[in-house]
Amino acid sequence: MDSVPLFPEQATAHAEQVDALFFFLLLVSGFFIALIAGLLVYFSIKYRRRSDADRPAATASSLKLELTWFLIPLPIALFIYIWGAQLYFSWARPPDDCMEIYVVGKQWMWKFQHLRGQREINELHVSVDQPVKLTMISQDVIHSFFVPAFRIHQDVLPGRYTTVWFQATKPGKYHLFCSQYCGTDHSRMVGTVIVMEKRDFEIWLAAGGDGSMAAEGRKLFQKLQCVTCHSADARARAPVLEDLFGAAVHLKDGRTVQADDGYLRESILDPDAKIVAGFQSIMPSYKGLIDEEEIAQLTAFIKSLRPGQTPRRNEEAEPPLALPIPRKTP
Amino acid sequence: MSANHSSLAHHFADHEQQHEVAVLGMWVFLATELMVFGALFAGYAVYRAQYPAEFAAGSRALNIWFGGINTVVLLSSSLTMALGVHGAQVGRRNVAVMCLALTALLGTAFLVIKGFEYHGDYVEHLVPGLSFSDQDWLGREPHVHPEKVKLFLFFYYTMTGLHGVHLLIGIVFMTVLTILAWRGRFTPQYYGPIEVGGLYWHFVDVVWLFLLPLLYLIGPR
Amino acid sequence: MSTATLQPPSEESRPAPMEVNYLDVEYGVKSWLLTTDHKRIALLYLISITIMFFLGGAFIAVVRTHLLTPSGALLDADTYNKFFTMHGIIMVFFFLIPAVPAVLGNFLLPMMIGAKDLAFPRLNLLSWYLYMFGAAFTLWAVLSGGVDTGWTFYTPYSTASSHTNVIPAALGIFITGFSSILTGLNFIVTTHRMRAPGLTWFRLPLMVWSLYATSIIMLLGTPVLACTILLLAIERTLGIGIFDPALGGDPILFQHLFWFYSHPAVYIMILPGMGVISEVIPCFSRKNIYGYSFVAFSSVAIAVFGFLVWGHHMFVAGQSVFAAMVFSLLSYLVAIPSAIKVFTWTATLYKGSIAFDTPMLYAFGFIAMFTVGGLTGLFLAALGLNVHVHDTYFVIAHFHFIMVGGMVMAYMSGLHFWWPKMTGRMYPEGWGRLAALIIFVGFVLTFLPQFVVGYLGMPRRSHHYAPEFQVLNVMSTAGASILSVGYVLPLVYLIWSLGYGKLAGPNPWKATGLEWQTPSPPPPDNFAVTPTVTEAPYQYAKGVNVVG
Amino acid sequence: MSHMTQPDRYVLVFLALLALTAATVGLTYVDLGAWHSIVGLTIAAAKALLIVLFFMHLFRSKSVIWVIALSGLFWLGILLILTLTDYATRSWLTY
Repeated sequence: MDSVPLFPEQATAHAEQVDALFFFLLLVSGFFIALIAGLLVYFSIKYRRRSDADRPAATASSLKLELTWFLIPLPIALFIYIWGAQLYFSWARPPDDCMEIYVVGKQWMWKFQHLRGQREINELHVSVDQPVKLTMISQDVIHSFFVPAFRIHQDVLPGRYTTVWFQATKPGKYHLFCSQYCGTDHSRMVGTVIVMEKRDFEIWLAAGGDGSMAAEGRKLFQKLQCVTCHSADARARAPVLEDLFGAAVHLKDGRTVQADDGYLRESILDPDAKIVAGFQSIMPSYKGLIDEEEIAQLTAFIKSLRPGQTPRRNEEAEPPLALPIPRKTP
Repeated sequence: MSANHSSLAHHFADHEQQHEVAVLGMWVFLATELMVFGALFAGYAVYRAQYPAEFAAGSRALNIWFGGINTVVLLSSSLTMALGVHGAQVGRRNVAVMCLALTALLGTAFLVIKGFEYHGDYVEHLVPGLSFSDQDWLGREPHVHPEKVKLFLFFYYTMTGLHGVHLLIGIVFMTVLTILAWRGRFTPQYYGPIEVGGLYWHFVDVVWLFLLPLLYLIGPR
Repeated sequence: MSTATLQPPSEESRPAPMEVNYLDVEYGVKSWLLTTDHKRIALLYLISITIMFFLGGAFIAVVRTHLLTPSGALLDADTYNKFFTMHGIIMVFFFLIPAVPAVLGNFLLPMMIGAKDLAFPRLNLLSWYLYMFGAAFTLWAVLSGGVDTGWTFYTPYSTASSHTNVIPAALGIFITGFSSILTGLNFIVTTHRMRAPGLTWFRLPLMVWSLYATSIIMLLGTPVLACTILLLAIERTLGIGIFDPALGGDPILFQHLFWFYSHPAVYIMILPGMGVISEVIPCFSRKNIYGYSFVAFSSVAIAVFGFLVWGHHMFVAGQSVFAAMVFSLLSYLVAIPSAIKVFTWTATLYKGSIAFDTPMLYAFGFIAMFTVGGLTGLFLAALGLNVHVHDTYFVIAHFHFIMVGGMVMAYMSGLHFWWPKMTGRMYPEGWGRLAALIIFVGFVLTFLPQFVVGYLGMPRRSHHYAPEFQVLNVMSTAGASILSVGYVLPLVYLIWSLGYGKLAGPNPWKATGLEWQTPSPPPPDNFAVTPTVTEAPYQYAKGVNVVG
Repeated sequence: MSHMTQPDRYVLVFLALLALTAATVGLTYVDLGAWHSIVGLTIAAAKALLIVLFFMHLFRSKSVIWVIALSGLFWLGILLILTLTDYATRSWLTY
């Protein structure tokens, strides 16, 4: 990088749209700055004090003029607002055909998990022209996922998933920053987003990978003895998880919620928060027993579960490493 | 104009201006105070909406009778306060002194009762940070998440604690006023401090009136 | 219609010109530390905030030097983090918020409304002590190792992760908050009940209107911050609380409560500055302010609307999309009254008789910088665009244009404008103009590159940065060094003028406000005779004063 | 009430407050479902109003005092409503 860039690269269609608004605003501001500065200079020269005895007559204010400069900025402001809001929506709402990647931020690194199993730290490989949705969570304090070339930005919170999506249009390497101050090495919490050609990405994806996230999740599902209760047979003491993701879940207290990433995570860590109608509160909390990456693996597994795919209980399962202490039942 | 010039500060034109300034100042201050509690109310509202069951359960664990009796004590103190202001206004010194003293006393009674209540909570392991055990709580209400009950209890102690601090300041305020009134410092022309003290006292009372349903009465028992 | 008309008619009834002034009435340290005279308290504040300003400036001088190279060789990461935090805390809470209200406001409010003092003089002194007490806590936090949370104290970093002195720093802010509350209370009551006979609301100088609006924010915003800090301290010390997800809480709630105060606080900083400009522009263009009532009401409108927009600090923080849209819309509405003010000041110059004394130069600087700062605010309030520039140097540049380019310029303007009134001496005009010019150039060079580097994507609070950002950072640092010269210069010549400046006389600028109708420095009770007001302010055309 | 002396009026207000307190405590033993809190807070508001109007003399105060009292409430409303706007609408757009 020899030259000094004055403008960030545009590597998504969204970036171009954001820049369009940016340039429009530059135009509007340029106009008003020129207007005010021009008037200041003009008045300063034209009406400079020529004699200390000058007593210019008072000017009565004109209501028309006052209303004019009240009413002219208003529609301009509203226009900008609507434009900005529309961009915000397209930033906030990912398309349906997204490739999903799970992101864990921690002091001071970014960890990525691809559904196919690859894991990366501070480097994120994606394919060009492929919409990508990041489901992000922090293990400690608030971080912020910021890729200037994509014009996207999203705080990464502890305890709750946030998402952001992008569709890169240009292969290349782009800066990834943490922009929310997070402690000592905040400014070392940086990385690179590597956008590859589709074919190269497929090769990269196929290379690493010791099993997909869902497969890892399946192992956990058996290791943690989840299958003991969440079995798909007559002895099931807990809801069947097949085809659960995205479905509406009726709760004991009458509410209905959608089974999304956040719901699954909460149900693993805090099972009593939302008890499914027709079931008892018997599941222990797994808080402190599995980390965010493992939760994401379990979630990926549950997402992949189709009817008949729940592991059988008599399947050979490794003994759990650390069994959660079951809570006293009433 | 006034016989008692020492009670008029140099920068005021007359006693009426001085009195109005004092009253206005206190009202403005009370608007500020409202926002202090406002931050707590906002936090309370956010978490109560998120964890209704835990807040109801936490509320059930509190003793409504302590809350009820204390309300009566505080309301009585408000009555004596109002009568005290009136006494000072019409120049009945003895009434004013009696009522102010009684107000301070009732305020103290409130704090003593509150102290017993806190002690009871401590014994029953209801004080997060000092004495709280998840096991005890689960024995009490097994289906309610102790972590979130702690949130409720946190609001309970912060709100009543902040209210208690305000009351304590009020009691000191009243004690000083009682002594000054007893020494004959106030006249029907100059009783601004008593009126202002009264406004403060009533405000602290009003805050409690809202804490009662918010903390003790979330759901039926 | 000459200068003589500026002498009040009550001249005869006034004691001899050699009468005692507020500076000479008593001597000794005790007479200052126990004073209840609003003018003396204003000077106490002046000294304290000047010290804090240069302290905060020293921190950022080191930070900017550090940022000369991408790898940041000067400071290690922890020290760097502490330095920008201390810069933020000191500048925001101990300089920007109290500067104009506590120094100029304290000095001028009673004089502008023809009162002998503020409504609660002892409370006023207490505010200063609270300020000093808060400052002492903060300095203790600095000396015992510093604090590294950023001035925003975001949870859970500040409660669960930082190993620095969060509690003393937070307590310092908590205590200073009460200083701010008491000042606001004093101003509001004074404006309501202490006005001179005939001084109706629409005859008040615009400075008084903006101080009134500022006080509303101080009174109703600060307590929320105080309570939030209290909750933060409880959570950090006792490990129970409501902001940490590990405890069942929500960090976004902290941001809501924090910005509920800290966004309006921006208007605490800028509104009194607008008041200063509304006094200076009419005086140096010898015109009545254009559209008085619009300016007056826009101050109050800014104070009220300022409370409705805090969520625009949280567009990418994880708040709901709907709430973000509401906050963005409201943010655009608050831009309108600010725009009206800029138009109004410009229109006031029309057909005026414009002189270019130092206060006026700063006022021009203010209008220019505030316009840029305000317009870049439109960029930040635009939701989709905010997503890109959030937490970058673009934001830094924007709010420094408002705070430093706007508020500090207004403060300098006011300080020079009323310096003769406060001290009885003129500052050296040539040096004043030179310093104003240096500050203007240094400022623009410091912060204009930051817009560019921000849009490029340089995150704020960076200990080191990508190499391609270096050129712009070097420019910024070069500007900052010019700026620092510009700030030291007034310190030198203003102190010099105390002993050697030429005597000012009661009204060196031939201005119309009540404060100019009394000797400089003023007598302890401000006016020998309580003035009676019969006219609207800024009657420059008549060349007569407003004292009847 | 104009023929009453001021202290008589205070006692009357006090009795009304006691009655409302009894109602509040009694509320504990009735199941009103979702209305429980609303009724409880309404009673509290009624009591507060009695105290503010009569004990604090707002009833016969100048308009500026009314303005201050109401702006206190107004700002409290801003804080509560805009904060809750976020929490109440987080589920409106889920991804």
